[in-house]
Amino acid sequence: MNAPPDDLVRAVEATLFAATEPLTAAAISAHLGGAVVEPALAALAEHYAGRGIELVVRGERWHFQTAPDLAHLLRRDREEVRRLSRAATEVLAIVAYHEPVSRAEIESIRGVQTARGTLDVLLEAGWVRAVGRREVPGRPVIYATTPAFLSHFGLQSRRDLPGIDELRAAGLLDPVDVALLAALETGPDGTATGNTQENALD
Amino acid sequence: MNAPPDDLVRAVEATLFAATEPLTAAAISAHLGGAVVEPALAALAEHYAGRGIELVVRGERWHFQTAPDLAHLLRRDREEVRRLSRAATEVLAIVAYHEPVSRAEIESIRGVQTARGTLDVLLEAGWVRAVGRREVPGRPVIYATTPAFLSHFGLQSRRDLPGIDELRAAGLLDPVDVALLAALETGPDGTATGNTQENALD
Amino acid sequence: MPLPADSPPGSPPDDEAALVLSLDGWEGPLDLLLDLARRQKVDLRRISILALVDQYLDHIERARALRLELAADYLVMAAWLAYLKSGLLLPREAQEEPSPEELALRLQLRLQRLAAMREAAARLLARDRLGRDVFPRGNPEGLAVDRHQQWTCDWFDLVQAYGQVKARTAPVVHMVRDRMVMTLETALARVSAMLGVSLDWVELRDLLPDQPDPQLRRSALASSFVAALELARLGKAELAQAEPFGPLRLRGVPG
Repeated sequence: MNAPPDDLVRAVEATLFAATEPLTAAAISAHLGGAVVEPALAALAEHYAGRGIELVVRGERWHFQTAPDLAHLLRRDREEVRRLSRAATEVLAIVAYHEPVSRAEIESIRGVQTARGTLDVLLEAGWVRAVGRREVPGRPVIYATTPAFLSHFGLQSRRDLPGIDELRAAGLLDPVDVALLAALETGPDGTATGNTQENALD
Repeated sequence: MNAPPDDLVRAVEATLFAATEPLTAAAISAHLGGAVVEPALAALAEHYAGRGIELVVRGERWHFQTAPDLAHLLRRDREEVRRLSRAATEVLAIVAYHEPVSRAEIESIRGVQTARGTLDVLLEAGWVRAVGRREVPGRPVIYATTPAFLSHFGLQSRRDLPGIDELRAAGLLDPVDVALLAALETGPDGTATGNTQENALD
Repeated sequence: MPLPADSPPGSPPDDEAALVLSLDGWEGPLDLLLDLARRQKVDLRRISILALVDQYLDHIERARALRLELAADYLVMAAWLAYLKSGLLLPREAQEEPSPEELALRLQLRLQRLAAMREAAARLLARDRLGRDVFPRGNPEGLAVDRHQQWTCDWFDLVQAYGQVKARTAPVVHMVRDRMVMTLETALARVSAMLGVSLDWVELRDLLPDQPDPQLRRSALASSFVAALELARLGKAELAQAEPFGPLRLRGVPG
């Protein structure tokens, strides 16, 4: 449909295509036995204008590149929906009920060390963010939930989170612990559980 | 000078250009949001025909490469292509023309044991791979060629293997036992048996 | 490596130096046979097997005369070819299976197949090869796939996780509820006191306290039974039972 390119143009085209780095006109010329390559470069640049590939010169070095407006096509996004791990769910719950909390506080509530990545997942999900530092020795970073957290869980505010009594009434607690909790509740020194939770939500 | 390509053609062109390895039409389509890319591929192949770069399909995978007639300009100091031993070349040909084949079948054609390393060279080059086991006693591993083999040797498919049709028509791809039966059945007139006998007894 | 096709036309393999050289080049007896067959300058389908056998045996003889070390498979092939030759030449009374002609044909077919693959390999290598004759793009940008994790979790899991954390980490307190039981000591005292009152047989059931609580009744029965056994062992009481699972009666032994 268009006139076939002459041999020099073809040679320059192939040389630039196969090159591992941008080439100066002099380097291309040396490669092609000293031919005058500038007209061929101009012809190629014109030929490729508007195509998916273009021939550009940067600092006197020529190279092919994909057209800038197509850059988005060369990066493909893929969304992968993943369930939050058990550990991450616990940490998120602790942040939600106790915020703002430091990492050390989260660990003391969970009773286990929290892997670095667990908190990172929540930060990445956009449900938790750092909100400052606690003014205690070591000035630990403290974390709180975000508006994105509320909207993901369909909560108007953190006050919508059920208290521990409601959890039990709703049967949301592990059955094996029911007797234990009952015992604690009737225990002599008040209900530590209940207090913590109330304070946290105050 | 020529009509500007439409956006899909440009996108396919850029995708193939940026890809580090040959792509199937399906892979290109997946990259471009499921578009039907075959017409664009055909348009591109036609557009590039006769240029210094061409669009080729090898084993259903498409890629751009320099035009073969420009080899002398580009070869220069690029003799990095693997030099194959005679044994490796023969084994490769046998796998390609007879696939899938077991090691024992390769050896029966060559009349010699094949050193372990010979097959390893081909496996390492990515031209041959194990494709399963033959369901006969001993369950030998069987080998076949790969898409990389087709692209390296510039073959669209195994049907393009040089002379494969003639070899098949002449029965030269059949096992000796099969060929022997065929030759014995066709009797003395004009067959190998008759000739051999006559010549042998001259 | 000497290629068979390069041999001068019609050169008989009588040059000993060439022979020594060429023996290094063979990849095995079939390879040598194929080279010899090609020297016949005819289509492989029309080669003379007898001539081929003679040439091969001649080669082997010369190699032996030069005390070249020959791999065993060359000698095995030589023996087999000598047998084949005699089979082809000698008159036969009975038809052997397989016939020498069939063996010769088989050899010929094998040579054809090896030759075909050798030629195919050469044609394959002569193609425009990627990286030697044609080149892919030197510096492709590459296509990237950005993976985004979309995390999901629901209200139920969140709330349940919190409940379980609290339950798991609450201090563990173990409490045993007080249960109404009759201890063995109490039963012993009761039973022996009641046996001292009467010397007649009484049923164990009648000795039990009048108790509405079923748990306490069961406990009293068990303890009183053990108390009766203990008193019998000490010789302070006698036990009697008319039939299995019948009423257990007991009587005090005076003294």
